[in-house]
Amino acid sequence: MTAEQIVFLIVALVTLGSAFMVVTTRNLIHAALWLVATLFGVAVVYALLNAGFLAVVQVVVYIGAIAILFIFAVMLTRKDARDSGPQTHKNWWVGALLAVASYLGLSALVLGWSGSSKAAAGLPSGFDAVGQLGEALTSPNAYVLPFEVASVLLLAALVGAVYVAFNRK
Amino acid sequence: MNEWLYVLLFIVVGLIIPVGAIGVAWIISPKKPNPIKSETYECGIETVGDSWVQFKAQYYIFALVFLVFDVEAVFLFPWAVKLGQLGLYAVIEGIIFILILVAGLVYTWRKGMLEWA
Amino acid sequence: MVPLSWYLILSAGLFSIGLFGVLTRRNAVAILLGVELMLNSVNVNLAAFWRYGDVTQMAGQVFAIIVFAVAAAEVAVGLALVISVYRKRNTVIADDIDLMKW
Amino acid sequence: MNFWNDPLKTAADWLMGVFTGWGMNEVAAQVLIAFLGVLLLITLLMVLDIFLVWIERKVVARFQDRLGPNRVGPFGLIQPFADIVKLLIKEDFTPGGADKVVYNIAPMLSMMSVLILWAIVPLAPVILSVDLNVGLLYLIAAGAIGTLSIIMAGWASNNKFALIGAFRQVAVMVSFEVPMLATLLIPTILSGSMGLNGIVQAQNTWFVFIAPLAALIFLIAAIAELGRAPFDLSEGESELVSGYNIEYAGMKFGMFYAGELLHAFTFGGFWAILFFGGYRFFGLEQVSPFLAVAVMVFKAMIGYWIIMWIKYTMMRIRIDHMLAFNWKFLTPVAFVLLMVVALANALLAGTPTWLYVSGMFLSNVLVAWAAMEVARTVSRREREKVEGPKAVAEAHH
Repeated sequence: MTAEQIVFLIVALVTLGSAFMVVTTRNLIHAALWLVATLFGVAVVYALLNAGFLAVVQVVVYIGAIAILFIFAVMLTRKDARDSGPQTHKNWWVGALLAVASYLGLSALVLGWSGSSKAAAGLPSGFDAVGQLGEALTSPNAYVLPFEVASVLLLAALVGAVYVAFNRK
Repeated sequence: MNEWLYVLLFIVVGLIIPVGAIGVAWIISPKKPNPIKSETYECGIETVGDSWVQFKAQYYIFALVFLVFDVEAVFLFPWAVKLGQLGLYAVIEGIIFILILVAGLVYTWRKGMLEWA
Repeated sequence: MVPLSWYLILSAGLFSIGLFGVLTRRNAVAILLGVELMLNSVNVNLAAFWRYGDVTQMAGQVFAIIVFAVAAAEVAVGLALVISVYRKRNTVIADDIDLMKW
Repeated sequence: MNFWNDPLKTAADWLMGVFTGWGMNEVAAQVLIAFLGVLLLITLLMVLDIFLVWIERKVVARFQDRLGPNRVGPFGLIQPFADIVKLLIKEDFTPGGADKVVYNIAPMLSMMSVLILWAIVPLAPVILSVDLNVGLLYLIAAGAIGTLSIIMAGWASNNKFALIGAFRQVAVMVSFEVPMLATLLIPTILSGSMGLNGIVQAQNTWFVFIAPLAALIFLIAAIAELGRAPFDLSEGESELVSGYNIEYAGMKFGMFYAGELLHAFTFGGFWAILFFGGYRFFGLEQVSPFLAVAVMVFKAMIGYWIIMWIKYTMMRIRIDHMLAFNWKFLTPVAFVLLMVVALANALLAGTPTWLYVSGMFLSNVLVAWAAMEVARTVSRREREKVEGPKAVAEAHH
């Protein structure tokens, strides 16, 4: 068990633990705060994968914007102070069964796959992920179309959300 | 991996300092709780109603527009890093990207959603 | 040395926890939290395949960033829908919002 | 390669020798050295933070034409220590119905979000903690953790004023982060790197001469992000008591207060790094790293002084004016400036530096002038709608 494996196991346990808390806590604000802990765990996983840009973007976009949006939304849709009533519907165990089944199926698939025990190749020296990403996102023969379509998607989401949520007729 | 190890050390030490300070304060400070003292502070008058007060919709709109421009900035950072080496076509792509999203801001402005009313 | 399978099992675990959240929670906002977990597990997969594949091929990271944009758009519109439903029906419990027209 | 021109390396090697002498293996010794280095930097920061409390109160006094603390010790230097002892021994209680865990985590997170900012600050060519190539986004990520700690503080203290104060503060911080993101892109374009050390190395001519309007917009957005001066609605005693930190007393309030001061000093430092050349001062930094650290701290102190100067002269702006100013003026101008700088940078790429610098400077002045022109005509049209054209025309002459 090398140091790296121990670090990975700790991070994985923390992430999965807080993810489990997200779906099981009664109080929604606590669920949102547990989501922040999960997102931070996933950011550490990206750091372990040497994807530094993804780790920072994860913290900036998810914790900085999406978690705040969730907390605002929970505040806006709060009729009574305490969360009354059961948080899960009656036949929650069907959901639990399906989730466990999907987990077992996926991990069986992964373990069965031949390439899954591959070792992580070392990073070539002077490898600048952000620069490579910049080239990939803008060079015409790579990903310039998804780059522009992403802005159209964001525009559609903004216009749609504003229209749906707060249409002052 | 080792640069992120330093960041992790910064986070650990950054937590040790406040935890230590608050811990020392918790040990030293006197503890004489009584119900009056733990009343929430309403400038002295009795608290009225529950503290989960109903909220204005404006908060959601600002967080929403911030989210869209946040993700846009994330897309623009790799573009900005490589702008020196790439030619004029990359600048045009970036400007189209920004203009599409500024159109979103103009729409929200025209719909009157940015007022704090 | 961490083999690739560990990352894939971690993301499978995250995905199934998100699935459990989506299937069992009654509150619409909690369902969106579950969807958020599932999107995160997809991102972990993409980053793992980028790292364990040819690192100069940036497809993995570009897809991960596009998934960020999609997740942001999905949360924005999803929560807007939940808030507008709350304004009209004064409830966010998913069971009460099962009619297309009321 | 002696101590004087590369202190960190020699100290690390000396410590490595000592630790391996004691029989520790290589990796553990390296981690321990890194931990000691970080601990040293952060204790220095906390000492500086205590000193900042004194500076802030003295400078405030001078602005308001009074003396400031001078009773406790020479020039009142012992005053901050007296404050700390008071904070330590003051009884600290959690309000009834408060969410204990979240209530206690909030001050720790808010202090941590300021301390981790110093991971990427390049103090000298050789003295820098972490040279992240994603430095600028790391800066925004630390800001995000600060915003989260404010929401947790406001929500957990179960107090109407704290909740509304926290959410207003977050609405302002979140809104002003958009122009800050746009102006952070400009040094990235000019220097071709997101790492702060790369930006400082690329600043042969300081970026403030190439993009002055970006420096101004970054300062305004940074002050709003700090929640100070004209944008400090959470301290509006008349309306919101003191915002999210009402229910905090003793050392927890001390954490919020000290965190805010250190945050202001850190953003003074970032303003110096991004636009005023960081530790560069006409080649002074090549002489010795200690001089470079002195230059860097001096520039950060000037930035902090300017932030204090704005704080104690400007009066507080109402929240709807603040948000309208941001979304209807600052954000459009920041994005137009971003496009103009990107375009001008591409067009002027090959030209000699004096033409490049004057061309970029001119483009910034042009954008600033156009923005003021548009603002003037729009406000004139608003006034005409209200007072009628005749009155406005007379007032004009």
